[in-house]
Amino acid sequence: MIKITNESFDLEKEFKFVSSDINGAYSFFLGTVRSDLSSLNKKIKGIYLECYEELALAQLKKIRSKALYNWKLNECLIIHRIGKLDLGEKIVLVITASSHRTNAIEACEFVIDSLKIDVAFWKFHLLNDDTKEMVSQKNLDNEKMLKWKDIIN
Amino acid sequence: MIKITNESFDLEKEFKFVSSDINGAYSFFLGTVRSDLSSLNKKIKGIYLECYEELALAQLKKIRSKALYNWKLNECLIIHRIGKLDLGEKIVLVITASSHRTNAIEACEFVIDSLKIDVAFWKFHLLNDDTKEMVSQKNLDNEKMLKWKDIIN
Amino acid sequence: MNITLKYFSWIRVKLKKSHDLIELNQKTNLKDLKNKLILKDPIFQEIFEDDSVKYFLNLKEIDDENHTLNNGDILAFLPPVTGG
Amino acid sequence: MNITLKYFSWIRVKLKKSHDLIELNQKTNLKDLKNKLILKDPIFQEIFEDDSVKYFLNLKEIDDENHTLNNGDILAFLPPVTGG
Repeated sequence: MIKITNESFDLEKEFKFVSSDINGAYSFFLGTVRSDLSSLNKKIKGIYLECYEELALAQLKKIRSKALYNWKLNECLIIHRIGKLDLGEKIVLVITASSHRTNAIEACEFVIDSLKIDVAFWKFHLLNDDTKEMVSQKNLDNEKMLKWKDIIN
Repeated sequence: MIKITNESFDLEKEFKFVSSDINGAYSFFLGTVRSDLSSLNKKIKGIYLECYEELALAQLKKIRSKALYNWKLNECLIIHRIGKLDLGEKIVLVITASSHRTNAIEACEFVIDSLKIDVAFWKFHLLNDDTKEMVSQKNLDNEKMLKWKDIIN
Repeated sequence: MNITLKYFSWIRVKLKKSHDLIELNQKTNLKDLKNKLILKDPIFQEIFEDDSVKYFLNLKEIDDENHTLNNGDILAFLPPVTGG
Repeated sequence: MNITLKYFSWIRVKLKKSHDLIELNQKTNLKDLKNKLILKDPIFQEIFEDDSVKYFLNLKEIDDENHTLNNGDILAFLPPVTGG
Protein backbone atom coordinates (compact mmCIF):
# COMPACT_ATOMS: atom_id res chain seq x y z
CA MET A 1 0.00 0.00 0.00
CA ILE A 2 1.14 3.51 -0.84
CA LYS A 3 -0.50 6.59 0.61
CA ILE A 4 0.20 10.32 0.36
CA THR A 5 -1.94 12.13 2.89
CA ASN A 6 -2.27 15.28 4.96
CA GLU A 7 -3.64 13.30 7.90
CA SER A 8 -1.67 11.58 10.64
CA PHE A 9 -1.75 7.82 11.07
CA ASP A 10 -1.79 5.24 13.86
CA LEU A 11 1.06 2.71 13.87
CA GLU A 12 -1.04 -0.15 15.22
CA LYS A 13 -3.72 0.39 12.56
CA GLU A 14 -1.19 0.58 9.73
CA PHE A 15 0.51 -2.57 11.01
CA LYS A 16 -2.83 -4.41 10.87
CA PHE A 17 -3.00 -3.66 7.10
CA VAL A 18 0.21 -5.57 6.39
CA SER A 19 -0.05 -8.13 9.16
CA SER A 20 -0.38 -11.82 8.25
CA ASP A 21 0.53 -15.20 9.75
CA ILE A 22 2.95 -15.83 6.90
CA ASN A 23 5.23 -13.03 8.16
CA GLY A 24 7.49 -13.45 11.14
CA ALA A 25 9.38 -10.20 10.77
CA TYR A 26 8.39 -6.57 10.27
CA SER A 27 10.74 -3.65 9.97
CA PHE A 28 9.40 -0.13 10.40
CA PHE A 29 11.01 3.19 9.68
CA LEU A 30 9.24 6.24 11.05
CA GLY A 31 10.45 9.77 10.32
CA THR A 32 9.15 12.64 12.44
CA VAL A 33 9.59 16.42 12.64
CA ARG A 34 12.71 17.08 14.70
CA SER A 35 13.19 20.31 16.65
CA ASP A 36 16.94 20.01 16.99
CA LEU A 37 18.54 21.13 13.74
CA SER A 38 22.25 20.75 14.13
CA SER A 39 23.07 22.77 11.00
CA LEU A 40 21.05 25.81 12.02
CA ASN A 41 20.99 28.05 15.03
CA LYS A 42 17.43 28.90 14.22
CA LYS A 43 14.40 27.51 15.98
CA ILE A 44 11.72 25.93 13.89
CA LYS A 45 8.09 25.45 14.77
CA GLY A 46 7.30 22.87 12.15
CA ILE A 47 7.72 21.94 8.52
CA TYR A 48 5.80 22.27 5.29
CA LEU A 49 5.85 19.40 2.81
CA GLU A 50 5.26 20.03 -0.85
CA CYS A 51 4.65 17.20 -3.30
CA TYR A 52 4.17 16.49 -7.00
CA GLU A 53 1.59 13.87 -6.17
CA GLU A 54 1.16 12.01 -9.50
CA LEU A 55 4.93 11.72 -9.90
CA ALA A 56 5.60 10.85 -6.24
CA LEU A 57 3.03 8.03 -6.39
CA ALA A 58 4.65 6.60 -9.52
CA GLN A 59 8.12 6.87 -7.96
CA LEU A 60 7.01 5.24 -4.70
CA LYS A 61 5.35 2.44 -6.65
CA LYS A 62 8.63 1.73 -8.43
CA ILE A 63 10.64 1.73 -5.19
CA ARG A 64 8.07 -0.53 -3.53
CA SER A 65 8.21 -3.01 -6.44
CA LYS A 66 12.00 -3.13 -6.25
CA ALA A 67 11.85 -3.79 -2.52
CA LEU A 68 9.23 -6.54 -2.88
CA TYR A 69 11.20 -8.22 -5.66
CA ASN A 70 14.75 -7.93 -4.37
CA TRP A 71 14.04 -8.93 -0.78
CA LYS A 72 11.15 -11.33 -1.45
CA LEU A 73 8.87 -9.35 0.83
CA ASN A 74 5.29 -10.36 1.46
CA GLU A 75 4.20 -6.76 1.93
CA CYS A 76 5.51 -3.21 1.89
CA LEU A 77 3.60 -0.16 3.06
CA ILE A 78 4.67 3.44 2.47
CA ILE A 79 2.86 6.48 3.87
CA HIS A 80 4.08 10.05 3.38
CA ARG A 81 2.50 13.16 4.81
CA ILE A 82 2.10 16.46 2.97
CA GLY A 83 1.21 19.96 4.11
CA LYS A 84 1.97 21.65 7.41
CA LEU A 85 3.34 19.51 10.26
CA ASP A 86 4.14 20.48 13.84
CA LEU A 87 7.21 19.45 15.83
CA GLY A 88 7.19 15.76 16.66
CA GLU A 89 4.56 14.88 14.05
CA LYS A 90 4.94 11.82 11.85
CA ILE A 91 6.23 12.50 8.34
CA VAL A 92 6.88 9.12 6.78
CA LEU A 93 6.28 5.47 7.59
CA VAL A 94 7.72 2.43 5.85
CA ILE A 95 6.75 -1.09 6.92
CA THR A 96 8.26 -4.17 5.30
CA ALA A 97 6.96 -7.67 6.04
CA SER A 98 8.88 -10.87 5.44
CA SER A 99 9.44 -14.36 6.78
CA HIS A 100 13.00 -13.37 7.66
CA ARG A 101 14.23 -10.43 9.64
CA THR A 102 17.33 -9.57 7.61
CA ASN A 103 15.23 -9.20 4.45
CA ALA A 104 12.67 -7.03 6.19
CA ILE A 105 15.32 -4.78 7.76
CA GLU A 106 17.42 -4.32 4.61
CA ALA A 107 14.41 -3.69 2.39
CA CYS A 108 13.02 -1.09 4.81
CA GLU A 109 16.32 0.78 4.78
CA PHE A 110 16.43 0.61 0.97
CA VAL A 111 12.94 2.11 0.73
CA ILE A 112 13.64 5.06 3.03
CA ASP A 113 17.06 5.70 1.45
CA SER A 114 15.49 5.70 -2.03
CA LEU A 115 12.59 7.88 -0.95
CA LYS A 116 14.99 10.52 0.38
CA ILE A 117 16.63 11.09 -2.99
CA ASP A 118 14.19 9.85 -5.62
CA VAL A 119 10.67 10.96 -4.75
CA ALA A 120 9.07 14.31 -5.52
CA PHE A 121 8.69 15.76 -2.03
CA TRP A 122 10.19 19.04 -0.83
CA LYS A 123 10.57 20.12 2.77
CA PHE A 124 10.50 23.65 4.15
CA HIS A 125 11.27 24.66 7.72
CA LEU A 126 8.63 26.89 9.26
CA LEU A 127 10.62 29.33 11.38
CA ASN A 128 9.48 31.08 14.51
CA ASP A 129 9.42 34.43 12.69
CA ASP A 130 6.74 33.01 10.35
CA THR A 131 9.07 32.68 7.36
CA LYS A 132 9.69 29.50 5.37
CA GLU A 133 13.14 28.18 4.59
CA MET A 134 13.88 25.53 1.99
CA VAL A 135 15.62 22.38 3.25
CA SER A 136 18.62 21.32 1.16
CA GLN A 137 19.30 17.82 -0.06
CA LYS A 138 22.04 16.09 1.93
CA ASN A 139 25.14 14.80 0.11
CA LEU A 140 25.20 11.98 2.64
CA ASP A 141 21.83 10.76 1.36
CA ASN A 142 23.12 10.60 -2.20
CA GLU A 143 26.29 8.81 -1.13
CA LYS A 144 24.35 6.32 0.97
CA MET A 145 22.17 5.45 -2.02
CA LEU A 146 25.23 4.25 -3.93
CA LYS A 147 25.56 1.24 -1.66
CA TRP A 148 22.27 -0.18 -3.00
CA LYS A 149 23.30 0.04 -6.68
CA ASP A 150 25.20 -3.26 -6.58
CA ILE A 151 22.57 -5.04 -4.54
CA ILE A 152 19.32 -4.44 -6.35
CA ASN A 153 18.04 -5.14 -9.82
CA MET B 1 12.50 0.80 28.66
CA ILE B 2 12.70 -2.96 28.92
CA LYS B 3 9.65 -5.14 29.49
CA ILE B 4 9.08 -8.90 29.68
CA THR B 5 5.37 -9.59 29.65
CA ASN B 6 2.71 -12.15 28.88
CA GLU B 7 0.39 -9.46 27.52
CA SER B 8 0.25 -8.09 24.00
CA PHE B 9 1.09 -4.47 23.24
CA ASP B 10 -0.06 -1.65 20.98
CA LEU B 11 2.54 -0.19 18.63
CA GLU B 12 1.16 3.34 18.76
CA LYS B 13 1.16 3.33 22.58
CA GLU B 14 4.70 1.96 22.79
CA PHE B 15 5.87 4.55 20.27
CA LYS B 16 4.44 7.31 22.47
CA PHE B 17 6.74 6.16 25.32
CA VAL B 18 9.88 6.82 23.30
CA SER B 19 8.59 9.69 21.20
CA SER B 20 10.20 13.12 21.55
CA ASP B 21 10.79 16.24 19.41
CA ILE B 22 14.54 15.65 19.61
CA ASN B 23 14.21 12.48 17.51
CA GLY B 24 13.68 12.58 13.77
CA ALA B 25 14.11 8.86 13.16
CA TYR B 26 12.68 5.71 14.69
CA SER B 27 13.45 2.18 13.64
CA PHE B 28 11.18 -0.66 14.77
CA PHE B 29 11.66 -4.37 14.60
CA LEU B 30 8.60 -6.48 15.29
CA GLY B 31 8.76 -10.27 15.44
CA THR B 32 5.53 -12.28 15.28
CA VAL B 33 4.47 -15.93 15.34
CA ARG B 34 4.80 -17.27 11.81
CA SER B 35 2.69 -20.18 10.54
CA ASP B 36 4.92 -21.04 7.62
CA LEU B 37 7.88 -23.02 8.91
CA SER B 38 10.08 -23.77 5.95
CA SER B 39 12.19 -26.32 7.85
CA LEU B 40 9.25 -28.40 8.99
CA ASN B 41 6.41 -30.09 7.24
CA LYS B 42 4.42 -29.90 10.42
CA LYS B 43 1.68 -27.41 11.12
CA ILE B 44 1.94 -25.36 14.28
CA LYS B 45 -0.85 -23.65 16.15
CA GLY B 46 1.31 -21.33 18.19
CA ILE B 47 4.44 -21.08 20.29
CA TYR B 48 5.39 -21.23 23.94
CA LEU B 49 8.07 -18.89 25.24
CA GLU B 50 10.07 -19.79 28.31
CA CYS B 51 12.31 -17.27 30.05
CA TYR B 52 14.84 -16.96 32.87
CA GLU B 53 13.46 -13.58 33.74
CA GLU B 54 16.10 -12.15 36.10
CA LEU B 55 18.87 -13.11 33.69
CA ALA B 56 16.99 -12.02 30.55
CA LEU B 57 16.35 -8.58 32.06
CA ALA B 58 20.04 -8.18 32.92
CA GLN B 59 21.06 -9.32 29.42
CA LEU B 60 18.58 -7.00 27.72
CA LYS B 61 19.79 -4.09 29.87
CA LYS B 62 23.35 -4.71 28.70
CA ILE B 63 22.34 -4.91 25.02
CA ARG B 64 20.26 -1.75 25.38
CA SER B 65 23.19 0.14 26.95
CA LYS B 66 25.51 -0.93 24.15
CA ALA B 67 22.99 0.25 21.56
CA LEU B 68 22.45 3.61 23.28
CA TYR B 69 26.19 4.19 23.59
CA ASN B 70 27.44 2.96 20.24
CA TRP B 71 24.79 4.62 18.10
CA LYS B 72 24.19 7.69 20.28
CA LEU B 73 20.51 6.88 20.56
CA ASN B 74 18.10 9.04 22.51
CA GLU B 75 15.93 6.07 23.43
CA CYS B 76 15.67 2.33 23.02
CA LEU B 77 12.66 0.22 23.97
CA ILE B 78 12.63 -3.58 24.11
CA ILE B 79 9.52 -5.66 24.83
CA HIS B 80 9.52 -9.46 24.80
CA ARG B 81 6.51 -11.68 25.35
CA ILE B 82 6.51 -14.90 27.36
CA GLY B 83 4.03 -17.77 27.68
CA LYS B 84 1.65 -19.13 25.08
CA LEU B 85 1.20 -17.19 21.84
CA ASP B 86 -1.14 -17.85 18.91
CA LEU B 87 -0.25 -17.61 15.21
CA GLY B 88 0.32 -14.01 14.14
CA GLU B 89 0.76 -12.71 17.69
CA LYS B 90 3.52 -10.23 18.54
CA ILE B 91 6.61 -11.77 20.17
CA VAL B 92 9.19 -9.02 20.33
CA LEU B 93 9.39 -5.29 19.69
CA VAL B 94 12.51 -3.13 19.48
CA ILE B 95 12.26 0.63 18.93
CA THR B 96 15.32 2.82 18.58
CA ALA B 97 15.09 6.61 18.51
CA SER B 98 17.74 8.91 17.14
CA SER B 99 18.26 12.19 15.32
CA HIS B 100 19.60 10.26 12.34
CA ARG B 101 18.06 7.38 10.49
CA THR B 102 21.18 5.32 9.84
CA ASN B 103 21.96 5.21 13.57
CA ALA B 104 18.41 4.22 14.47
CA ILE B 105 18.27 1.47 11.82
CA GLU B 106 21.69 -0.05 12.60
CA ALA B 107 21.13 0.01 16.34
CA CYS B 108 17.73 -1.64 15.99
CA GLU B 109 19.25 -4.47 13.94
CA PHE B 110 22.05 -4.86 16.50
CA VAL B 111 19.52 -5.19 19.33
CA ILE B 112 17.42 -7.87 17.64
CA ASP B 113 20.50 -9.77 16.41
CA SER B 114 21.94 -9.74 19.94
CA LEU B 115 18.66 -10.72 21.54
CA LYS B 116 18.41 -13.77 19.27
CA ILE B 117 21.64 -15.29 20.55
CA ASP B 118 22.33 -13.72 23.94
CA VAL B 119 19.13 -13.52 25.95
CA ALA B 120 17.60 -16.27 28.09
CA PHE B 121 14.43 -17.02 26.11
CA TRP B 122 13.51 -20.42 24.67
CA LYS B 123 10.88 -21.07 22.05
CA PHE B 124 8.73 -24.19 21.62
CA HIS B 125 6.39 -24.87 18.73
CA LEU B 126 2.93 -25.93 19.80
CA LEU B 127 1.94 -28.56 17.27
CA ASN B 128 -1.56 -29.41 16.12
CA ASP B 129 -1.36 -32.80 17.89
CA ASP B 130 -0.96 -30.92 21.21
CA THR B 131 2.72 -31.76 21.60
CA LYS B 132 5.52 -29.25 22.13
CA GLU B 133 8.67 -29.21 20.06
CA MET B 134 11.82 -27.31 20.99
CA VAL B 135 13.02 -24.73 18.46
CA SER B 136 16.75 -24.98 17.67
CA GLN B 137 19.14 -22.07 17.56
CA LYS B 138 20.03 -21.03 14.01
CA ASN B 139 23.68 -21.06 12.91
CA LEU B 140 22.83 -18.08 10.72
CA ASP B 141 21.97 -16.05 13.82
CA ASN B 142 25.35 -16.79 15.36
CA GLU B 143 27.18 -15.98 12.15
CA LYS B 144 25.25 -12.75 11.72
CA MET B 145 26.26 -11.63 15.21
CA LEU B 146 29.94 -11.75 14.21
CA LYS B 147 29.48 -8.70 11.98
CA TRP B 148 28.80 -6.52 15.05
CA LYS B 149 31.96 -7.55 16.91
CA ASP B 150 34.16 -5.05 15.04
CA ILE B 151 31.60 -2.26 15.23
CA ILE B 152 30.62 -2.04 18.86
CA ASN B 153 32.46 -1.46 22.11
CA MET C 1 -0.66 23.66 -29.02
CA ASN C 2 -0.80 23.95 -25.23
CA ILE C 3 1.76 22.79 -22.68
CA THR C 4 1.40 22.84 -18.89
CA LEU C 5 4.43 23.82 -16.84
CA LYS C 6 4.60 22.79 -13.18
CA TYR C 7 6.96 24.47 -10.72
CA PHE C 8 8.12 23.07 -7.39
CA SER C 9 10.11 24.11 -4.32
CA TRP C 10 12.36 27.16 -4.77
CA ILE C 11 11.33 27.48 -8.42
CA ARG C 12 7.69 27.82 -7.39
CA VAL C 13 8.67 30.29 -4.68
CA LYS C 14 10.84 32.33 -7.03
CA LEU C 15 8.23 32.43 -9.81
CA LYS C 16 5.45 33.02 -7.25
CA LYS C 17 3.23 30.44 -8.99
CA SER C 18 2.86 26.68 -9.15
CA HIS C 19 2.02 26.28 -12.83
CA ASP C 20 1.63 27.93 -16.22
CA LEU C 21 -0.34 27.06 -19.31
CA ILE C 22 1.55 28.21 -22.39
CA GLU C 23 0.84 28.16 -26.08
CA LEU C 24 3.55 26.95 -28.43
CA ASN C 25 3.95 26.37 -32.13
CA GLN C 26 3.85 22.79 -33.39
CA LYS C 27 7.24 21.01 -33.36
CA THR C 28 8.65 23.14 -30.56
CA ASN C 29 11.36 21.27 -28.72
CA LEU C 30 12.57 21.60 -25.12
CA LYS C 31 15.41 23.92 -26.15
CA ASP C 32 13.05 26.28 -28.01
CA LEU C 33 10.77 26.32 -25.00
CA LYS C 34 13.61 27.19 -22.64
CA ASN C 35 14.67 30.11 -24.85
CA LYS C 36 11.12 31.36 -25.06
CA LEU C 37 10.76 31.24 -21.27
CA ILE C 38 14.01 33.14 -20.69
CA LEU C 39 12.76 35.91 -22.98
CA LYS C 40 9.51 36.03 -21.03
CA ASP C 41 11.13 36.14 -17.61
CA PRO C 42 14.90 36.26 -16.90
CA ILE C 43 14.40 34.19 -13.70
CA PHE C 44 14.29 31.18 -16.01
CA GLN C 45 17.94 31.82 -16.92
CA GLU C 46 18.88 31.05 -13.32
CA ILE C 47 16.71 27.94 -13.27
CA PHE C 48 18.17 26.52 -16.49
CA GLU C 49 21.72 27.20 -15.34
CA ASP C 50 21.20 25.13 -12.20
CA ASP C 51 22.44 21.60 -13.00
CA SER C 52 20.62 20.12 -10.04
CA VAL C 53 17.19 20.91 -11.52
CA LYS C 54 15.55 17.95 -13.27
CA TYR C 55 12.83 18.04 -15.92
CA PHE C 56 9.98 15.55 -16.01
CA LEU C 57 7.80 15.34 -19.10
CA ASN C 58 4.53 13.51 -18.43
CA LEU C 59 6.03 11.96 -15.27
CA LYS C 60 9.20 10.73 -17.04
CA GLU C 61 12.59 12.35 -16.60
CA ILE C 62 13.84 14.01 -19.78
CA ASP C 63 17.30 15.37 -20.53
CA ASP C 64 17.30 15.51 -24.33
CA GLU C 65 16.83 19.18 -25.25
CA ASN C 66 15.88 18.22 -28.81
CA HIS C 67 12.84 16.30 -27.63
CA THR C 68 9.78 17.64 -29.48
CA LEU C 69 6.86 18.62 -27.31
CA ASN C 70 3.25 17.64 -27.99
CA ASN C 71 -0.08 19.25 -27.29
CA GLY C 72 -1.20 18.45 -23.73
CA ASP C 73 2.30 17.69 -22.45
CA ILE C 74 3.01 18.40 -18.80
CA LEU C 75 6.55 19.56 -18.10
CA ALA C 76 7.61 19.76 -14.46
CA PHE C 77 10.63 21.62 -13.04
CA LEU C 78 12.08 19.69 -10.07
CA PRO C 79 14.78 20.92 -7.70
CA PRO C 80 16.54 18.17 -5.68
CA VAL C 81 13.94 16.40 -3.56
CA THR C 82 14.03 16.52 0.25
CA GLY C 83 11.24 14.26 1.48
CA GLY C 84 11.27 11.52 4.09
CA MET D 1 25.07 -25.15 52.56
CA ASN D 2 22.21 -24.88 50.07
CA ILE D 3 22.39 -24.25 46.33
CA THR D 4 19.48 -23.66 43.95
CA LEU D 5 19.64 -25.27 40.54
CA LYS D 6 17.50 -23.87 37.72
CA TYR D 7 16.73 -25.85 34.58
CA PHE D 8 15.54 -24.45 31.24
CA SER D 9 14.31 -25.63 27.84
CA TRP D 10 15.11 -29.27 27.00
CA ILE D 11 16.92 -29.74 30.31
CA ARG D 12 13.78 -28.77 32.21
CA VAL D 13 11.70 -31.03 29.96
CA LYS D 14 14.12 -33.96 30.35
CA LEU D 15 14.37 -33.59 34.14
CA LYS D 16 10.62 -32.92 34.40
CA LYS D 17 11.24 -30.07 36.83
CA SER D 18 12.31 -26.43 36.68
CA HIS D 19 14.50 -26.30 39.78
CA ASP D 20 16.13 -28.18 42.64
CA LEU D 21 17.35 -27.15 46.05
CA ILE D 22 20.37 -29.24 47.03
CA GLU D 23 22.53 -29.46 50.10
CA LEU D 24 26.28 -29.49 49.63
CA ASN D 25 29.33 -29.58 51.84
CA GLN D 26 31.28 -26.34 52.30
CA LYS D 27 33.99 -25.78 49.64
CA THR D 28 32.21 -27.84 46.99
CA ASN D 29 33.23 -26.66 43.54
CA LEU D 30 31.35 -26.87 40.23
CA LYS D 31 33.15 -30.09 39.25
CA ASP D 32 32.23 -31.82 42.52
CA LEU D 33 28.64 -30.72 42.06
CA LYS D 34 28.51 -32.12 38.54
CA ASN D 35 29.83 -35.50 39.72
CA LYS D 36 27.32 -35.57 42.55
CA LEU D 37 24.45 -34.83 40.15
CA ILE D 38 25.50 -37.58 37.72
CA LEU D 39 25.46 -40.09 40.56
CA LYS D 40 22.00 -38.91 41.53
CA ASP D 41 20.54 -39.05 37.99
CA PRO D 42 22.39 -40.26 34.86
CA ILE D 43 20.48 -37.73 32.71
CA PHE D 44 23.01 -35.17 34.00
CA GLN D 45 25.77 -37.05 32.14
CA GLU D 46 24.06 -36.14 28.88
CA ILE D 47 23.63 -32.52 29.94
CA PHE D 48 27.27 -32.08 30.96
CA GLU D 49 28.51 -33.68 27.75
CA ASP D 50 26.60 -31.16 25.66
CA ASP D 51 29.06 -28.36 24.87
CA SER D 52 26.27 -25.99 23.89
CA VAL D 53 24.91 -25.83 27.44
CA LYS D 54 26.02 -22.78 29.42
CA TYR D 55 26.14 -22.38 33.19
CA PHE D 56 25.17 -19.16 34.91
CA LEU D 57 26.04 -18.69 38.57
CA ASN D 58 24.08 -15.84 40.16
CA LEU D 59 23.29 -14.43 36.69
CA LYS D 60 26.93 -14.51 35.52
CA GLU D 61 28.27 -17.05 33.05
CA ILE D 62 30.79 -19.43 34.60
CA ASP D 63 33.08 -21.89 32.87
CA ASP D 64 35.72 -22.53 35.51
CA GLU D 65 34.92 -25.95 36.96
CA ASN D 66 37.11 -25.24 39.99
CA HIS D 67 34.97 -22.32 41.07
CA THR D 68 33.91 -22.87 44.69
CA LEU D 69 30.22 -22.58 45.39
CA ASN D 70 28.71 -20.60 48.25
CA ASN D 71 25.61 -20.95 50.35
CA GLY D 72 22.62 -19.39 48.57
CA ASP D 73 24.16 -19.58 45.11
CA ILE D 74 21.83 -19.98 42.14
CA LEU D 75 23.21 -22.11 39.33
CA ALA D 76 21.25 -22.13 36.07
CA PHE D 77 21.58 -24.64 33.20
CA LEU D 78 21.01 -22.89 29.88
CA PRO D 79 20.65 -24.57 26.49
CA PRO D 80 21.23 -22.28 23.45
CA VAL D 81 18.66 -19.51 23.56
CA THR D 82 15.98 -19.12 20.87
CA GLY D 83 14.06 -15.94 21.68
CA GLY D 84 13.12 -13.04 19.44
